[in-house]
Amino acid sequence: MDQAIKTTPRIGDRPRPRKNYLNETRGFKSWAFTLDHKRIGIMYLIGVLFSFLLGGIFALLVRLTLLSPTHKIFGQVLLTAEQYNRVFTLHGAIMVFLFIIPAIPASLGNFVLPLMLGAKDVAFPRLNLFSFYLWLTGALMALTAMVFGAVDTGWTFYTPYSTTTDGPVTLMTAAVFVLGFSSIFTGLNFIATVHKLRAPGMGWFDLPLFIWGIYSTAVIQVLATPVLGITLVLLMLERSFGIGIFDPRIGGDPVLFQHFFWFYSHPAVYIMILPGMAIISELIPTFSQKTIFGYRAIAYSSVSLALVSFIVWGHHMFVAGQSQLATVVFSALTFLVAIPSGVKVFNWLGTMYQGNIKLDTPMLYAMSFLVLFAIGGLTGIFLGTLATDVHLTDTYFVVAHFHYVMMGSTVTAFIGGLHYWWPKMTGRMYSEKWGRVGCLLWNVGFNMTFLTQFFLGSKGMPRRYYNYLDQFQPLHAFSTVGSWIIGLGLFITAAYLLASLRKPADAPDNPWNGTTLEWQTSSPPITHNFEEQPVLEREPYDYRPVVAAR
Amino acid sequence: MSTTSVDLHAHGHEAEHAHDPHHQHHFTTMEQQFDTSKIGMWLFLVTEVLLFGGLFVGFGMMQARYPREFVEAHTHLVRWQGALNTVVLLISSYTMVLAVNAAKKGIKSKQVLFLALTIVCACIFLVVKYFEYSHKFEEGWLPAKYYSYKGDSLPACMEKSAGPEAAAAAPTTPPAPCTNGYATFFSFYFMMTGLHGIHILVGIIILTWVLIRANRGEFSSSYYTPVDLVGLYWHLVDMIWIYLFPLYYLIQ
Amino acid sequence: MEWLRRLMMPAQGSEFAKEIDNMYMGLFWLSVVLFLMIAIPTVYFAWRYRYRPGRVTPHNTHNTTLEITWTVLPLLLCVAIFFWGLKGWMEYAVAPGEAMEVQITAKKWLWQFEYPDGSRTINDLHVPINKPVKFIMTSEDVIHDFFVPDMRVKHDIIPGRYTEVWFNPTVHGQHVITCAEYCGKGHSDMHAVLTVDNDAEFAKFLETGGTEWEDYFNGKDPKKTPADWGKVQYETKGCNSCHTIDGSKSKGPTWKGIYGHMVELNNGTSVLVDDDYLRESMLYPNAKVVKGFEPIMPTFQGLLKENQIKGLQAFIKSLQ
Amino acid sequence: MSTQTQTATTHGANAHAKHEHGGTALYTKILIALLILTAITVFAAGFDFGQGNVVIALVIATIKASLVGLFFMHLVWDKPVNAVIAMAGFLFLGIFIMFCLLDFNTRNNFIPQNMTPTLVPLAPGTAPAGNVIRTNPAAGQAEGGEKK
Repeated sequence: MDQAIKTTPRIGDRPRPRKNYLNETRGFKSWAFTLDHKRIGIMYLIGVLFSFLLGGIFALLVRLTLLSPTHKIFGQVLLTAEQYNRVFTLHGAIMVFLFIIPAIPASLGNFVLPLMLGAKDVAFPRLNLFSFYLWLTGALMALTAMVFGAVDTGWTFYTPYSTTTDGPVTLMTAAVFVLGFSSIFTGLNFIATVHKLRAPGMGWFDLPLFIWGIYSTAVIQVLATPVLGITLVLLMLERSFGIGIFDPRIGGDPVLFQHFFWFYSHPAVYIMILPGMAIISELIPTFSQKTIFGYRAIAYSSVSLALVSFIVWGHHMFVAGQSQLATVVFSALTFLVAIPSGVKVFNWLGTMYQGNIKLDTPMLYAMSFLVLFAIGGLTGIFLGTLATDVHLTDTYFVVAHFHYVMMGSTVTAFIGGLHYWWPKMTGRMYSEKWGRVGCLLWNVGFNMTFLTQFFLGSKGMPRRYYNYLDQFQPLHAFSTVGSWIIGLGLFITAAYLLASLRKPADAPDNPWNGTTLEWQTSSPPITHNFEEQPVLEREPYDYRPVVAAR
Repeated sequence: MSTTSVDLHAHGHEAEHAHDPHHQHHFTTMEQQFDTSKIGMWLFLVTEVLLFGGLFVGFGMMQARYPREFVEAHTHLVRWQGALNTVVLLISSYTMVLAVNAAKKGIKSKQVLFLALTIVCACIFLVVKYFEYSHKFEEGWLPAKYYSYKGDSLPACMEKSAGPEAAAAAPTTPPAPCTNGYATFFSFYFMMTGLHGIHILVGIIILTWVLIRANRGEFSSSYYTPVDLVGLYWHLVDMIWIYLFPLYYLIQ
Repeated sequence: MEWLRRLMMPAQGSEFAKEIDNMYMGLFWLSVVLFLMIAIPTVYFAWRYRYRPGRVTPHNTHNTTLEITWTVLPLLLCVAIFFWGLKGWMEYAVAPGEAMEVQITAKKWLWQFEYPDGSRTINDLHVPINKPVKFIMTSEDVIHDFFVPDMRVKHDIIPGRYTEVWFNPTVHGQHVITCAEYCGKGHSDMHAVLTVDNDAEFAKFLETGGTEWEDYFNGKDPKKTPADWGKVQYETKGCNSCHTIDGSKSKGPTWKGIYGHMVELNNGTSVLVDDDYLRESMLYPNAKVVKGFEPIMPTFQGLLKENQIKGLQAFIKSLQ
Repeated sequence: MSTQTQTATTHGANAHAKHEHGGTALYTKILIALLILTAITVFAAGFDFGQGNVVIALVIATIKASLVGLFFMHLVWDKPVNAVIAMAGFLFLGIFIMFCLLDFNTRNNFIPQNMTPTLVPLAPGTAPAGNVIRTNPAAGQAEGGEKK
């Protein structure tokens, strides 16, 4: 570390300030009415982690149910078919709407984005707090719906099933509607912040790549989420009054619902993955101690992914009854997604090449991301290709594919980012040894659980199945065991992170020798982020020794 | 890449403008604050456009599905009422922009006058809407399953199926009276004009709030952000009506 | 590498399945190569350039040639894969003109198959081998999805609309049909069996008009008697457009109370209404026409299966 | 170097107020133009141009919306970023409409757009459980007719 400090000009391991954003004020009100983006970020973090826990419990239940075709655990039927349908719906809805979508932007993004920009706060602090409360309201509504029997529609709410089934579907869709607006306001806030609150000297191409990723995400949040809002309103009205747009019984078109839904929900996939990529773009240069390779290529690929994500939604509907022409067009456009994703991966590898790579926990997660995302991305080709998609769609192949992208990539990046910024957020270092154990278990468990499911899918096991043919039993059992290993890994991770909070603050201001602005303030940061307005003097990720730069 | 001198310059401004009571701490200058608010407002308007846009898409698709029913249902709307409301809203947009202009120049009396006129126009709009709606209610041109008008000319479903293959089958099928297309039209009519009406109502509320603040003399050439933003909102509401009017009242 | 294909894919039931498998395996190997191109450098770089205190890393910001290369090459690859997929898709999407048409009606949670001659089966699909079959599908409630893994075909079944899918089975024997679009409680039990028959078996299958009739003759269900089966034929084969069952007169004689009685014919003779007479009247309707009626009834030869005739006989017998 | 900081340094906080845009005269002209366009669109709707009516109405509406956007909403004079944001909204709405239409307008080629109420007599509950024998002869025949 000594040597590293000498090679970089801007490590401010100044004496720790007595007051920071955590202890400046105390009491419930000082948190409930805070306008500080860091506190709001922390509240979001607690919220999304709780949702992750809840969604994870449902996931384990789903896997446990599928352990054997008779669903019997110690002679008892664990879940009936109806309960199973509710549980996988809850797993999907909670993970998507309450966890992954807000996970990185609203929690880590909220905390880090203004710091990285050298700003005192986001553009609209009150709106920021408001979107947190919207999230909380949505979460509580979803929980209420759960208490009242939960819905069994799948997280996609496909009509006419969702307009005819029992259960508090209206309440659940209203919850998602509210969550959508929380997401919109967060995105809106970030766009305005990035446009207007950059530190002096920070041009667009001096932005850290994390910001580019979050900015692209925010663009999608603002442009796509309103359509989800109106879709859900139409669904609620269809269910309550029968307006005749989605339900064929009263003259509607169920495929139109799918268009509406995927116009949001495909871009939403990029709301989930882009922030993950954004974190990886921070981790790899920092832990390689080397400037990012192809800065502009990565920045442009984030934006182009955001834009392309709007014109490929039909690939969810190849066999769903949309026209042949639309299907072919959507397939062709879908392949466009592969290009910027590939560009990013190659650029990350280019960054690692000739680096000085320190295998700390965040970097291990970043490397896991590269491998898992490669699998997730490459299996996407099978699904984007028309002929093979016919066989693979709606099977476990799809389940495995999107878990590799959503969980293997986004959640891996999220955990990596959490470890990366943990010292900054809490002022504490966690146990590096246990960090590596957690990462190992995560990787082993994840691949056991989901690599198996590719085989299940290609063999013809449809998704959302409660009962299955006996021939699939060994693979299902293997997958279930994998899910427990994931659970164990996450449990260990949670344990050592929480344990670190009991220690006195010990984290240096810049434990990883990062170059972005958030490392220039103290750990944890003071309430207004910086003692004095930071000025960007060098481009980000510049690891040249100072002498060489001058 | 930049030099430090610019930054120092900016710092100087921060100190200089720290006095303005509306200046929030995380902005360096008032102009930065104003621009940021404006970007935020425009982004919000974009979400509004896409929110309404979803309904427009749904309307378009359903119109493609039930072309004849939709055209017939269109004739039940009263064209002059729509036209009158268009004119009223255009005028309200005009008074709104004059109010913003007055705020920018810091002329209090004009601000109050034009904001009040805008609110009056908005109220006229709602009154006309009230008469329109009550007529629809009387005739049974209601949305969705409440549609109870009996005078439609075609049994919708039958007509739709009269393709070459279905022609042979048609005589044996009892002509089921089916209001699908008509009810859907009025569902959309009420959803879209209703959502627009809600926006007008919200507009009246925030216009009143701005009017009160203007009357207190809070706005000056250095701070008139609320008037400007409410103006943007109001023009968007007008803009949406500009599309709703021909789509609903003129296609017959 | 056949074992690997077998490991990943179900049995091949058609030529189309073979094509899909080839493509799948092609993409699989391509993915393996690309995956190794990413995974090996990741691990290798982490080891080769592992942390050494004080090492100064080179300041390589970009390399335009390299970046253009790894943008353009994948793009070309993607274009190639797209067209490959398109080729298979066209085959999947366009059914040959001579294909036999089978109607599928899906419902929570069963499948009904209806053959060109009107025979119907539930959850039991029979198709002749080596002949293309086109399925015209609709649903009665929610969206279902007709998925035959062995044929590598799948298509959503949408209420209020017809969708189509086809395949040309080449492997004799039984295959699984499952529902692939979530449809509620019984979704995972919504299976059917596809039996690919040879020509003789299929002809026999059609001759008996499917398998549904068996339920009415095996006596297991008191609500399903041969007479009930006859009532179904009465309603679906068009008998009810000319014959009433309540005694009133229509274009043809009523069926009520005729069985076991003598009726007068238009040639002046009389005949006892028994099973033989009824069968004759269905197959050769103009042989003995009841007095007071025109000889307008068309022959039902070939339209009524033996079990259906039996059912109708029982039905008429029950109308006393 | 970010431009807005430079702007701030040169213009100062009240810079935006000093730009003289619009003015009552211009706004009045725009209002008159809008009213005339409204009259035209109502007038044009009186003629039957077939599909043309919709196109004409939408083109005029777009001209009116542009006038409102450009002048009443100050996009002409504003920072370009706001115009870009506004355009993005309409652009993506356009994408949404375009692809939905692409599907809807080409669907009939393959699937008969057949909306006969076969569902009505076949509503769940009318058929015995576990069996879908059609009890309504008319429906059965109708279905048979459509099939081929």
